[in-house]
Amino acid sequence: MSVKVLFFASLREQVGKGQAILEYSTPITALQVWQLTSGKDLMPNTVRVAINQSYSDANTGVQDGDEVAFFPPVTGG
Amino acid sequence: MSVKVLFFASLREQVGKGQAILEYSTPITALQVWQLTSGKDLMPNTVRVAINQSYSDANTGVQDGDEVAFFPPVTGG
Amino acid sequence: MIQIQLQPKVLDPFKAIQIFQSQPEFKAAHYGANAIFIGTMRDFNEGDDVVAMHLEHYAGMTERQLQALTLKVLEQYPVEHVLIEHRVGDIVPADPIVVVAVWSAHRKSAFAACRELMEALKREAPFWKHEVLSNGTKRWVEHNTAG
Amino acid sequence: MIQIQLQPKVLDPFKAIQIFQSQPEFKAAHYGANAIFIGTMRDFNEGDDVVAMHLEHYAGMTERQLQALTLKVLEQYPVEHVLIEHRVGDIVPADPIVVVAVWSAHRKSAFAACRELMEALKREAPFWKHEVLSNGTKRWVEHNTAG
Repeated sequence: MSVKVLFFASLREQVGKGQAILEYSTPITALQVWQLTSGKDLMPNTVRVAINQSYSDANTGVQDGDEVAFFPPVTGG
Repeated sequence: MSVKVLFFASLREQVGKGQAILEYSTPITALQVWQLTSGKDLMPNTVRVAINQSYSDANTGVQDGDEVAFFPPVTGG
Repeated sequence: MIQIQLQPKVLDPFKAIQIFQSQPEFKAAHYGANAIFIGTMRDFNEGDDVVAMHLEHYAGMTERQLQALTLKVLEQYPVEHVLIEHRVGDIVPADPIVVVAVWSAHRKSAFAACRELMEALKREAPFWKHEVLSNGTKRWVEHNTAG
Repeated sequence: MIQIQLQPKVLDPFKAIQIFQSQPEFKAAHYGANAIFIGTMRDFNEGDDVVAMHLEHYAGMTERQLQALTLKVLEQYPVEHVLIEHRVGDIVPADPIVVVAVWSAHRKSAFAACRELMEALKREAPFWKHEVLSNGTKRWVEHNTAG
């Protein structure tokens, strides 16, 4: 199984990449996706999580083929 | 002494004139100006009074040379 | 700047705003937030078809009153510029009646001041609407609703 | 109608609104009230001079999120049409960043929906501002203020 992982804005710079593919074999949560791809154990509580382009949270389990995104507070408008 | 009297919108139609000059010799209030120029004793409580183009009320005394206006609720915008 | 204008001909809100913004005192990079309200004549009112309207006003007092109510709103909100244009005379459905535009550093003030200006204008500015219905009847609009 | 658009080139709010209004579904004599908010890039932020900005966004999610938050606001207010355009890419001070325009039969709904759309957009739409200061430094804007 695999998910596509995206990082945006200042998080992309901190993590050092904008996207990654994560392959995994047992069910995992968004937090575990973060830990396995960002190189950081802790997820700052300002980080927002989106799964398949909808807001979600770190404890939600991901499914094969999902798009999982991590980004800082939004600043549009 | 005299004041210039103005009626607007539906009040102008009810009173039958848009303006009048009122000459008077002892101090009077806006209500008396209304009574002496509109031909009506009672002033409906929806009527708004302006003296010299500022909102006022029926009990305010008028001065020689004032512009005294009577009009219905405003409906602009 | 405060600019208040009664417009006896067709009112083009966006053109009015663009002309306002082209003045040297207008510093486009300073404000951030611009709230605009445009009121337009509808072709119906209280269940009847309306085909035309005459906008009467009290010349002199209208301008004074708009100026006064604007100054009062500016005391309450940090706002940089206000533009108010209001039609007078004969109009038809879809014609703009009024535009109120407010520029501020912050959207909260821009929204609040724009809204409060419209409420004050509706409550205090001496304009009166005289409608022509589709059957030829004319009638005065009796009062504005609170916003 | 709901129309949501990301604009990679210069955003002209009034032209965008006029194009929107030129569609056959737009019945100008039906609405009466049009509330508009335009957000513009300022040349200063947190005490520093800002000379340029990059607007990053999450392509796909941004459009979905704007659509979703608009539908949510439309559940709360009787509104006829909503137009939202937002810049993406590189901008300079005085450039429009966003326009939100709402048409309703009543000014209360138009104002309230326009304001709530802006708040929801600021809170939920995945855009990020990357500022270039006058000394060449670049920095991410860290958070939006509540309106």
